[in-house]
Amino acid sequence: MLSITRRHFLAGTAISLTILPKMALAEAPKRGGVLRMSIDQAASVIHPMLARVNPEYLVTELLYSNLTRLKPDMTVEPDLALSWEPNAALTEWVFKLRPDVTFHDGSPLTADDVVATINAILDPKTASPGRTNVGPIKEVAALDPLTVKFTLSGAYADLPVALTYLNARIVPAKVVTGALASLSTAANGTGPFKLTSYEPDRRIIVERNPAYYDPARPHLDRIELLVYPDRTAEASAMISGEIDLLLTTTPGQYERFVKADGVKALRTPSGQFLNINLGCDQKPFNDVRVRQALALAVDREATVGFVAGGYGTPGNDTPLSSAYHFYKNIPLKKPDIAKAKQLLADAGYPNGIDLTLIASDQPATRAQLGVAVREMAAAAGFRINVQTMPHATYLDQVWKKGIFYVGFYNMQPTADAIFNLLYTSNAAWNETRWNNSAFDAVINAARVENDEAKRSALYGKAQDMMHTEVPSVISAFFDLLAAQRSYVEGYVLHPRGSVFRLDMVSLGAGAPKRT
Amino acid sequence: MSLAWLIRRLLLMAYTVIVVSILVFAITQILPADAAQSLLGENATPEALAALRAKLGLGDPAWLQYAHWASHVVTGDFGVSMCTSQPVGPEMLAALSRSLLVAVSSILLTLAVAVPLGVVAALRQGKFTDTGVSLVAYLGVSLPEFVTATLLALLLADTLHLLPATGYVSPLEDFIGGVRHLALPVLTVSVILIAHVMRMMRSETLDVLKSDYIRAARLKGLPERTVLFRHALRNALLPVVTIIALDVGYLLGGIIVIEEIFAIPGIGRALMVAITARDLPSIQAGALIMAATYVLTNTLADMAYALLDPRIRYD
Amino acid sequence: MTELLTRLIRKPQGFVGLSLLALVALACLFGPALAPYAPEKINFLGRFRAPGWQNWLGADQFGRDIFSRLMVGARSTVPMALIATFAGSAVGAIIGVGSAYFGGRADEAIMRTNDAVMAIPGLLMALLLVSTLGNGAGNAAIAIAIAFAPGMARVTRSVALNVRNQDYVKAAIARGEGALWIIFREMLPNVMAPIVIESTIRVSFAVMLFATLSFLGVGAQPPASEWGLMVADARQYMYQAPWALIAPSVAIAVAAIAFNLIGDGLRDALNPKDER
Amino acid sequence: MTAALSIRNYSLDYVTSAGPVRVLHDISLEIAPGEVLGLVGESGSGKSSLAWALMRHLPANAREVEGSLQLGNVDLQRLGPRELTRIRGRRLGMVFQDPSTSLNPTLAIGSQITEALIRHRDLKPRDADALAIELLGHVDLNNPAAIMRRYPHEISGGEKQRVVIATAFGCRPDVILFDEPTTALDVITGARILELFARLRQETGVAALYISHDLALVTRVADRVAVLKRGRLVEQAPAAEIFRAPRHSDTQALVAAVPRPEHRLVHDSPGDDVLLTASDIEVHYGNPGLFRRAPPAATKKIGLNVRAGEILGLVGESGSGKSSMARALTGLAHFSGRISFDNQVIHGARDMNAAYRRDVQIVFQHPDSSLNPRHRIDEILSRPLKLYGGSLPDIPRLLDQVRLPSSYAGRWPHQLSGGEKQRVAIARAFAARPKLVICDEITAPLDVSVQAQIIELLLALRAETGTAFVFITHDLNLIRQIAHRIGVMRRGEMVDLLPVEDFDANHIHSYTRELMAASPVPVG
Repeated sequence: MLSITRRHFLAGTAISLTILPKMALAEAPKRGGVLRMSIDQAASVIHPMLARVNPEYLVTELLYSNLTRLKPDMTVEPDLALSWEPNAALTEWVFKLRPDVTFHDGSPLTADDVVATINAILDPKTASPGRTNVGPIKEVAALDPLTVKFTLSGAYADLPVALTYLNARIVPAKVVTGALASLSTAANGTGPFKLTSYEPDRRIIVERNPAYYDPARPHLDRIELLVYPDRTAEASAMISGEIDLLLTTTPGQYERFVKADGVKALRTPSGQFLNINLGCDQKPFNDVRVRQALALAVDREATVGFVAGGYGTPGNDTPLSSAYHFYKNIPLKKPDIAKAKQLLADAGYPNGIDLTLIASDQPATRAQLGVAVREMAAAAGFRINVQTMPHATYLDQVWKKGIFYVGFYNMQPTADAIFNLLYTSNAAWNETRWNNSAFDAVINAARVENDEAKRSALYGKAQDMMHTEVPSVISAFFDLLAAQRSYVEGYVLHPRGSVFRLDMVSLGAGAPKRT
Repeated sequence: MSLAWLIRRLLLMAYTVIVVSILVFAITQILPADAAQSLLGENATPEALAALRAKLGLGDPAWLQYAHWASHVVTGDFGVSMCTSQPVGPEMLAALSRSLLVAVSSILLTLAVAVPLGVVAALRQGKFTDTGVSLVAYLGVSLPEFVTATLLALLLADTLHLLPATGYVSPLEDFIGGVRHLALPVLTVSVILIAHVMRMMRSETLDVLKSDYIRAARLKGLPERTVLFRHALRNALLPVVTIIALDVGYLLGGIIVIEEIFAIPGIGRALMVAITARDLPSIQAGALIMAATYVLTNTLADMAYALLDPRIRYD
Repeated sequence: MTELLTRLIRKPQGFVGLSLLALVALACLFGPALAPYAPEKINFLGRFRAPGWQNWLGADQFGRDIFSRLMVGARSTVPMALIATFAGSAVGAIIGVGSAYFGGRADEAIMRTNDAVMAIPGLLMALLLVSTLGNGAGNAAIAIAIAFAPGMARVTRSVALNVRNQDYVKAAIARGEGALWIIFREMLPNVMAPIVIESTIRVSFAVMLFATLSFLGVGAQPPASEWGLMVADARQYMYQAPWALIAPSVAIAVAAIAFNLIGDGLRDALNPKDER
Repeated sequence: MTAALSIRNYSLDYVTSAGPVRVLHDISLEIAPGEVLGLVGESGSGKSSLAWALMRHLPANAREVEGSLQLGNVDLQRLGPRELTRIRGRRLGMVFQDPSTSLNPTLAIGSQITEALIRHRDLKPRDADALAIELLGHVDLNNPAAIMRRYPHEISGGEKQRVVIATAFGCRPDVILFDEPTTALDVITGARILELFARLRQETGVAALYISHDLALVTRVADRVAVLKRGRLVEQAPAAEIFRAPRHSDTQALVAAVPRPEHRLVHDSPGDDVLLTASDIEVHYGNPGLFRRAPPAATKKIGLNVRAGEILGLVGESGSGKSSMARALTGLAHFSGRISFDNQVIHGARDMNAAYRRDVQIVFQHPDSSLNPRHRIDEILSRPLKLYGGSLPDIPRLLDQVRLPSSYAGRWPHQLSGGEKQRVAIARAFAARPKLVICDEITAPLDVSVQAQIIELLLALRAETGTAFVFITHDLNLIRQIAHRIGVMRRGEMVDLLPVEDFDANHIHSYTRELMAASPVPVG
């Protein structure tokens, strides 16, 4: 029943792994050297299951491995798992593990470790962010020391992609049953690097893991992660050669890097976006005409200009950007103040409407979007007051409860992941409370649909519905901006925004000698 | 310098530290969002929040939390940070050492520059150098730290490439690198301190030169040089000691902005990060350590003052 | 009062200070009227426009006119700093004079606690308070006032102590005057001069502290056109639009210098020696 | 033979915002070698300006209009800064008024002497130390070697003045200027310093210009006396003559104002009923700190009583406890013991009801600080009137009572002279129609002539209202002119309490006799 193309596509095998090294690099990368990388805030949580911000994802990626890994084109490649097989109904998956892989303390990796890790992530008491993002897993069992069987609560085509989630890193079973919390300060994973020193506020040092399963990698001897809180000063440090690679930067500094010599500015479009969430269950946004009026008042290209500094792509009120696999190219919504005014009048607000838009103070782009939308929407009769607040207070009092506030999300691995995360009725973070059963039906259908063309038609329909009903206004997707010294080789700025692959990185000619 | 005075000073120090801890505890109690929420972030499920609050004892009444915490601190255990789950004491002490590094070098640079400039301005009162020096002093005192930091970084690091723009290197590991990285932050802090101390030194010198014993020394036929260096300078320097002690408070906690721009993981920034993350143990430990350091430096300043000025006798 | 002003004008510090203050006051009072554009009007084409005939002081990353924002922003920076300082000074003065008047153990207790509170630097105290009260210009002003009070209490107490030892206070006590009359009619008028001097100088610190709080993101919130916030925002685009950073910095410096100069000028003008 | 110091037709102006003010008019004076010339004048007469002119230490706004200043053959006015350091101290010495501020507080005494000796006697440090110790012994300081290492705050005012004198004489100058060297000292210590001056002068033959406001004192010290009045030289004469036969009217006024015990000003005798009795009064300052013991009591079990209309004198040196008694009687200081007044027993300030505070008033020593600088005169006077049931129209009457024009009501205290301010303070006290007024050294800071007017005013008010006085002073001659009974206090104890007429008897306390010897009647 399965078409050949489908099987080939899903059952990723080890073959692709061997192709990669030759095709990508001209001559073998130089081994050794010390890479100095700057991160924007302290990686205060290095427990793989509890990591929340990019610096923490970076550290845990260096120290641990997942079963599968995301490639820059958002497709999956084997990591600890060599191959995987779904059953016909896509409700059971069998993963074959890579043989003779060891943890940093030398103990071997077995299926029991994978089972213990997945169970810990699914356990509500661990409160791991990954709990709702690793797919609808009902039960996981070890068939033999190198084989793991996942039983799902429903058909799900994207399990291999879901298991690339940032918290789904495999930890030793004896730690899970023993002291899971010890991972907050000590690290024992299978990753390419081992933890040498951990001063969260200042510097984190990791060194090469000699027993890594792939003898060719990592190329670097040591990586130093330094905390640089101020973007402007960090950029000056990069230009003066103090640091080799930086995690992320702002448009303002990016333009400095473009002009500076010895520095290579990195940019890649991504699915990272800011959305203005409209509480569809409360006045005035329960009326679709008000939502459409607001959507028509926003000049999307202008928001890309103002908030992303021109480094981004306009959004069409759907969470999928062109970087997504099932992206449908709907013609961009043009601002139409007259129609917006008319819609508002029809909805019963002839002389405009007063609203408070809440924007937390992290990241600063939230408030900037608020300010931009406030000016644009004013012409259409929206009198918006932008109110900012500390991030912790925002999470406590506004997030998922407020009727009008700015959200901020990284790109998800799959279209299903982003829709299920935010916009379906039973979504983990159902911010808009849109609760549109027709939309849910389309997403669920797509989830279980094998046929590529049918699946892309379903996701297309889902995007059309959001485009017209506007549960939240998504006007801009951000390109990811970073920079590196020209002698750094092998670093790819991943659109997901939280995948780094520093094990591929090496130092070419001109790199400073650092002990 | 009798034992009674030392005991009294120790009691005073203890009292100050206790008041600071109660004050900080009271303020942090009424923080709108609690630590559990800020810790778990977006993924906090209600039951996970409840579990964490119970674990951290956020539910009990304020005074019980304080008593519990105080009993630990007495044994030197400042508790564990809610964010990094690392012991807070050593973390804050390490941060304090880095802040002290900046503070002490700034004070030395300030004394070396501000004292002579202040005296020269006083001696040439009203003339060109005096107005010039005073103008620079006014400018120094009137620019917020982050403006001075930005301008200096722009000039010395980005345009002239003399100094590294930011970043902290511990002088223990790489002395030259450490010093070069400290140069800009110390320079920025010193600009503000020099302006402050120079103005004070100038007015003190003017007062001393107007005093009777200086007139007596001159009318004894002593040359102006002797009058200035043997008699005037010593007495004019005395108040500077107390001013420097008071400035230590500013140097430890007030230069958060400089620690942010020059990426110095000092105690000021550590406290700020703790406050925004509602990390109670870190806030407590940081405030306590800073208060203790502040009172210690004031006591040292008083002792130094007593050495310089025989009139002060602590019985 | 006029006689005081003439004496202030005669002094060079006083003269320069007053003229700068006049400039700042002009911005505070007639700012919005003087502003050529609406401070928050964004203009996509005008982003990072250099100073020229369209935007006298250039435009920021949103294309907003910096001169207009400076003019309107004056109102939300300087008056806030003034209110915060004088509130803090008033509270501090009352504590100081009261403590000096009652003397003995009460004085000892009040001053020791006051010194303890001073162990926490002003900026940190402000940060702690703002994180409790919530971000925003109003809360920042309250936080600064509270952070200033202990310092002022200390200064006032030392001045009040030597006023307390004056014979006219002793005469009042001897003839049986009430404590309130002594504090408010006998002591306070003679303590006012140093308080005014000290608080005028502290206004310049308040202006800078206010700007620093905005820089750290806890003071005035976007899209307010408060000077400190303008500098904080402009810092990211320092290389494309340096004028966006320089203009508000100069404005803060002018305000701070004005109050510093007037403080020093007042110290000479109100100095009892030249009272004759 | 050339004069040691000669001043010819010297005039001096001070440039003020209200234009130049002539301070010295055409002064001509000469001091022969070894001669001591006294220069007497009240405050504002210009005597200090002349001293600063001679030492070439005039303020910036001084303008020397005409005349010359000659030290031997050296024209002082043409000396450059370098030459000045060769003249000051070496040939022209100076001793200052307040010893406590003329020594550097943070430098040992020894080094402040040797630095002058090394410079002017060209000695090596070791020899300078030896000479310094010898000089200190010569000025009767015991254990001079120890004093060399001590700091100024560790020795008394008298000892400090002896150090300054030793330094001045040690450099063997031709002329020494003495600027009121005993004014800041107690009577007895002052007398000792004058004896020392006489001895040293006799031994060294140095010439001296002795400046003072106290004519009686100068006549005992100087060979010749010159009287200065508002910048003009009024009279010059040998010391003996100037007092016995003053020719110029201003000098006569000065002589008349000098208090003499034999010229009694009060002739009546007080009533018998006792107004106030104080018994074993101990005044305590400061309370025991955390670890500090309470400082010792300022007065030890003092007892005294005041009869209606009586003038009780309290005399003694500073630190004798006389002011503490005044503060105790008016509730300004904590005290143990009992005060009975108007058949009411008082143990502390709390028991002093409004009636007591009305009947017992106090006038303080320093006129500048006894009036609130921020209140006008009428507001100052209106407070007691409001408190004790007077009425506002009384203010002109009060001002007239103290012989001040009623136009002063609208003035500020800083617009009045010292004497006028003291009169307002007295008017404030009498506004309550008190039964007893305590005067705490109210004439000490005033010039002799002003002092005489204030005493005359007090006696007139007493005659008019019958109030009793407790008059506290350090000037024995003054109190013996007006008091009925005098208490002599020393280090917190009442050594004597006897009627004024018994003062010449032989059973008086040795300290009282010493006090009388230290304030003798002027020569002639």
